[in-house]
Amino acid sequence: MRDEVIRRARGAVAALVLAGLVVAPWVVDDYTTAILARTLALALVGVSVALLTGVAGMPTLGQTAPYAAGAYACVVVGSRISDVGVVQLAVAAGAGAVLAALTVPLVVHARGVIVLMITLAIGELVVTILGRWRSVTGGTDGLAGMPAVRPFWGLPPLASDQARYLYTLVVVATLVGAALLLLRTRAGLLLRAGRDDETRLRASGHRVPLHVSGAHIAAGAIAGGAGSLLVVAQQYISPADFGFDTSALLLLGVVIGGTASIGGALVGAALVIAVRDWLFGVLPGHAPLVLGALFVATVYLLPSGVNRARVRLRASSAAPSHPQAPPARDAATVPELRA
Amino acid sequence: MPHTTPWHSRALGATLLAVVLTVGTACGDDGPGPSASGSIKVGLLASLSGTYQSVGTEIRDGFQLYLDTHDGKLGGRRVDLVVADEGNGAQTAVPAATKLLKQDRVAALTGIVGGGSVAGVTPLLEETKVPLVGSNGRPELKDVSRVWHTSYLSDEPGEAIAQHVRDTVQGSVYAIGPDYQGGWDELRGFTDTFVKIGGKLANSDGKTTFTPFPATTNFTPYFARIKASGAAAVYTFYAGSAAVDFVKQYAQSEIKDVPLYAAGFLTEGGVLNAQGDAARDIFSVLNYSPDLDNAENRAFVAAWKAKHDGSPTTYALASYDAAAVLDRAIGAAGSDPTPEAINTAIGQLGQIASPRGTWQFSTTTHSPVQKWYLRQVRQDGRALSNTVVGDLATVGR
Amino acid sequence: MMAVVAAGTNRIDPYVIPALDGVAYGLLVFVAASGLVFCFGVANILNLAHGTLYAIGGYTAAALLDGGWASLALALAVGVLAAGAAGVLLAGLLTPVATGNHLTQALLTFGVALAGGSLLVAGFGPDDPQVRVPAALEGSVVVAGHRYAAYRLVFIVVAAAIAAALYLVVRRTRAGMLVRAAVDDAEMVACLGVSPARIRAGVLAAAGALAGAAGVLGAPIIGPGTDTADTVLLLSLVVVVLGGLGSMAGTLLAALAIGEIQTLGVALLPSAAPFLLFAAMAAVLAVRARGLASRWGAT
Amino acid sequence: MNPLLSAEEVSVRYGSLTALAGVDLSIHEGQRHALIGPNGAGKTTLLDVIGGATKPQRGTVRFAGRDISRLGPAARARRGINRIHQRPAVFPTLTATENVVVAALPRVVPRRRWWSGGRRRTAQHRAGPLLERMGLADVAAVPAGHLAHGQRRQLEIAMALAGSPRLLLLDEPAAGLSANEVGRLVDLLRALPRAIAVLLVEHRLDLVYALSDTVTVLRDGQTLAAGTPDEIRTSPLVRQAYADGVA
Repeated sequence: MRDEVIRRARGAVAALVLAGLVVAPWVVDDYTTAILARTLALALVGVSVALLTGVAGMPTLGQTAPYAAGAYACVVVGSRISDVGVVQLAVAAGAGAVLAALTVPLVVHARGVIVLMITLAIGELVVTILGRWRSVTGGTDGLAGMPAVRPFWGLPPLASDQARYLYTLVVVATLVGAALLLLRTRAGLLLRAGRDDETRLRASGHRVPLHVSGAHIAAGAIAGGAGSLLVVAQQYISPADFGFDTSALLLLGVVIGGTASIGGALVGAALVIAVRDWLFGVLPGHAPLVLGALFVATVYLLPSGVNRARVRLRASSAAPSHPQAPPARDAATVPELRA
Repeated sequence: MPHTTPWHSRALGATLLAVVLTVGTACGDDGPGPSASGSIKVGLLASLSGTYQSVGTEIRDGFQLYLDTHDGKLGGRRVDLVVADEGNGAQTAVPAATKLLKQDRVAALTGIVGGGSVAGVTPLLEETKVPLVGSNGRPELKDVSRVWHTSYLSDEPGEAIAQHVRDTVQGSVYAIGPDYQGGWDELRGFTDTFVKIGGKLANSDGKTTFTPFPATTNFTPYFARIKASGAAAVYTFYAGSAAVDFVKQYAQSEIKDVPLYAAGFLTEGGVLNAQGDAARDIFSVLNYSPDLDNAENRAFVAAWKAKHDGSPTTYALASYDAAAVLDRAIGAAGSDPTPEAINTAIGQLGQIASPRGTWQFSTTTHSPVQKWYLRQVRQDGRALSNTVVGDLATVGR
Repeated sequence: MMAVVAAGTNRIDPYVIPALDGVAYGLLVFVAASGLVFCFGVANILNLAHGTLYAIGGYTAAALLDGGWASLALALAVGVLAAGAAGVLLAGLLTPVATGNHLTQALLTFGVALAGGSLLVAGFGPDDPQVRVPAALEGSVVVAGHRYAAYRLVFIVVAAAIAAALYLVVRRTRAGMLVRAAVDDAEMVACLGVSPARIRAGVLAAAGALAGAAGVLGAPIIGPGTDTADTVLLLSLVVVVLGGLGSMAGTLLAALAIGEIQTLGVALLPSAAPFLLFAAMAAVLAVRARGLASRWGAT
Repeated sequence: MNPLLSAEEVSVRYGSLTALAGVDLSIHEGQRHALIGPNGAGKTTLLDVIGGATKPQRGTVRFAGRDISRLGPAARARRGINRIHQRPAVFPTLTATENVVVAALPRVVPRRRWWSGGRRRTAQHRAGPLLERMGLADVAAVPAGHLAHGQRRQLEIAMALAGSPRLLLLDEPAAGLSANEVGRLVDLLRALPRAIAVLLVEHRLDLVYALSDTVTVLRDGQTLAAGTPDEIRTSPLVRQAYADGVA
């Protein structure tokens, strides 16, 4: 019964947060609205990181790569082909998925800290290419001056912070909802099983590399979609948006939120990004110090949340898990995924 | 028990988020432009943490120095200076600028170290109709109607020194620089002009060598290539840590006797201390040197030295001049200095007296038409300093 | 015929110095990364503050070196002690985090790295400080007809000596035996009655000391500055992972390979320079992971 | 009639250690076969070779008339070889039902169109009765990591059966179980559908005699003897081997 109560309470909190996010643009100032829109886009990348890190058991520092692919594809489409938001979103998600598919051979057999380093390399290589492919990307100075996006054929372009924010919110809510639905299907069940014990999953006759590739491509599509939202929210993109610090902060945000939970990852990533952006505004010169202290404090304040991030990075332990797995780990992830 | 953990952390997360939002909104929401009390809000965005912290600090201090020496007033109005941290680039600069422009509603924005950050802030300027008087990075921009710079265009230092190098160096010159927009522009300014006036590059394919940035900490392999090319001189542009590594390794390399010419940032400010003796004799081109002999500069340097160790840099000077530009523009904008009015007034300033000598804004690029100086690193008392050894071209479009 | 021969020597000649420098650079990366090998291989800790430990050594060198030999010895002692102490502090902070819980360790140590980096810059200023090597090593010497920095040449010898000493310690001493046992089977060492907290403190102190020593000795090569910690952390992570997560010999090979890629590789393929490091790493890791997978008999 | 499974001339070496030296084994459809021998005789290695976890240096494994030597464990499982591990291998964060569903999925033929979640639902239908048969109906919604050791063992058997096996590999299924649980296990295994062939590795001879039709004795990686349980029980060779090997 206790589970039931908690499930409802969590549902209520989620509904409350969503309601708060919907009314936010009429309550807060333009700055907060603009920052929220940008944060939502990054939090959506956090969701894709959680999908790989927590659900599929592949900690990643490379989701900035499909994120960047989506963003730049969106700009190209936006300035040359169509100003319709859903078109740009679809193209961006497609670009993210294609880039993820191209990198599948690199990551599909790797696990743990090896994935972390391979994805780091992929992210850095993509940023390097972006900085040098000036005819498309505008180089390290980035691209600005994209035409305003209209969400759908016949609708007016998004001209205010409120409008851009609401568009972002709708897209993020839709994509997160889709991800949650996906996790309730067979695919989600198999991903969780694979994270628990990949060898066992294989012994049952499942084609694990196929699942991993699928998850990687799906996460790439989500990150790509988030890229198109960044373009809308920020009206400017540059390789700096997709650098190592972004991917590191997203991974840490996801760790704070609980890697195995989509909702937690969304909140964690949003929180980390929002706090960082806010600190750079209000505490000039001391932002890294405070941010670092906050990370350390989080480990102490949120032990339960953080300790769910039980992705072991040592290659040797990527093999079968011990049957005497600690109960805390077992229980915590399960109710989360059904939220 | 374990079943309660997700609920705990989620609730805490939501609460924290709410706190952030509340604090975010609780801050003031005044209208743009001057407030009733006759004061005016100016936003300063500069790298106060991270890789470019030393440049960012100079920019903040240069602006503050102008305020301190002018009763804290610009254009007769008390200045409420709101400082925000640009961080390492656009990813942190854009949200910080959003705060200055949309929450603090500053009447004008100044500072900004990185060209990428300026590019990222430009759409916000267009949206909020606030002018930027930038004091450092200046990217390629389509529309400069609200963007002014007291610094320079990245290709101007090279353009200014090309003739001198052509006249002085007997032989070909090797061009090398960092692989990012700033490096490309700086080097292109030199090579284009140099080749146009008949100079010959020693680079094997006739193209500048670009080193990965900021990843390169070891320049030895490049020095081997320069040695092999038989160059009679080297022209380069680096700043910050890369400048320290480049100069120190150069002095220990097999090409240490090949004359080194550079855009002035190679030996400007704090990096010169770190380079030490390795920097001796390097020639550089810059729009400023603390030993320039004019009344404005003597006052500026004296005021600076009263507050800080060492001499002011071109970064501090540009920010000091940005304050001077705003001082005159706000004064000329009349009784209601709106951002629009300030922007219009900046365009009508004409000649500006400055520690670097008199300069003015170009009407097309909105950056200075100014004189450039040839400097050499020489002993000055106990320390090394950049000493002006000659005037170069006046450049600006 | 003569022309061909001449061209042949000329073709090799420009690469002598980069190849030599690759050794110096690789050995520096090895000494810097060796502490991280202990962290990961022995204590099973993913320490993202490792670069900061190096930076402590680097700033110590900048503050204490005055061009004399005595100051170098002093800087080495202080740098090793300071970075070692920082390692112990880090071990204390890590107490509540479960061993092997890498992502939480990453969160904590990343926080420490951010805050520690800010404190170092606040203490020593945002400008890169000057590092003065002993006067005798300041110049350059002639190697195979080329000038090469004297300090780097000596550094190669010293770093090679450190590497050899590390090898002997790990192979021949009781502590080294424990270390090797821990890499193979951490639970076994726990059974020997050594408390995990003490192992953790010991390992992080040793890692800090090594990083501190690398920071002091390497300051003239990778000098202290705002980005030093990140640079060193990244290079160390790369070589530790390439080296097989816990193997000293593997790490040494990986470090030398990275050193050569960063120097000789850049000299040979300048246009590919920005991609070399990460492309090589991704390729090697992916190929190796595939090899492991086929050994497991994956479908 | 061709055997369901035949392993021919299988040899496995780990470095200088020979685990299996040219072992032959064949099992017919529905046959209940036990593999016994002292520790280190190569029993588990032979299971690994048949299940696909270990690749032999020499020899071939044929299953249902096809050479499966080159296939991995997943492909073999899809062909009908399922295994119960020495330490029960279940997915700890998944509920008992989900565990069985995951195990059933590869062999489920969708009854409805894919977008209606047909495969998962079919698997779900299969899970309920299986859990009931294993006496796990009460804990169907409990994460497997919370189950007792014996329950996990039963769950793993349910998972193996969910995969519609034609050959079940059992690696010391009684290890770590109480006397009571062993009794239930024997009942469960004896009640398996007759069509399923079983290869059992077990130390406890009473279980071997209770569960198997035929027995192979391995020693030092070689076949020492083979026959019915009665023949093996009386074989002096086997008595000797056990006197040397196990207490």
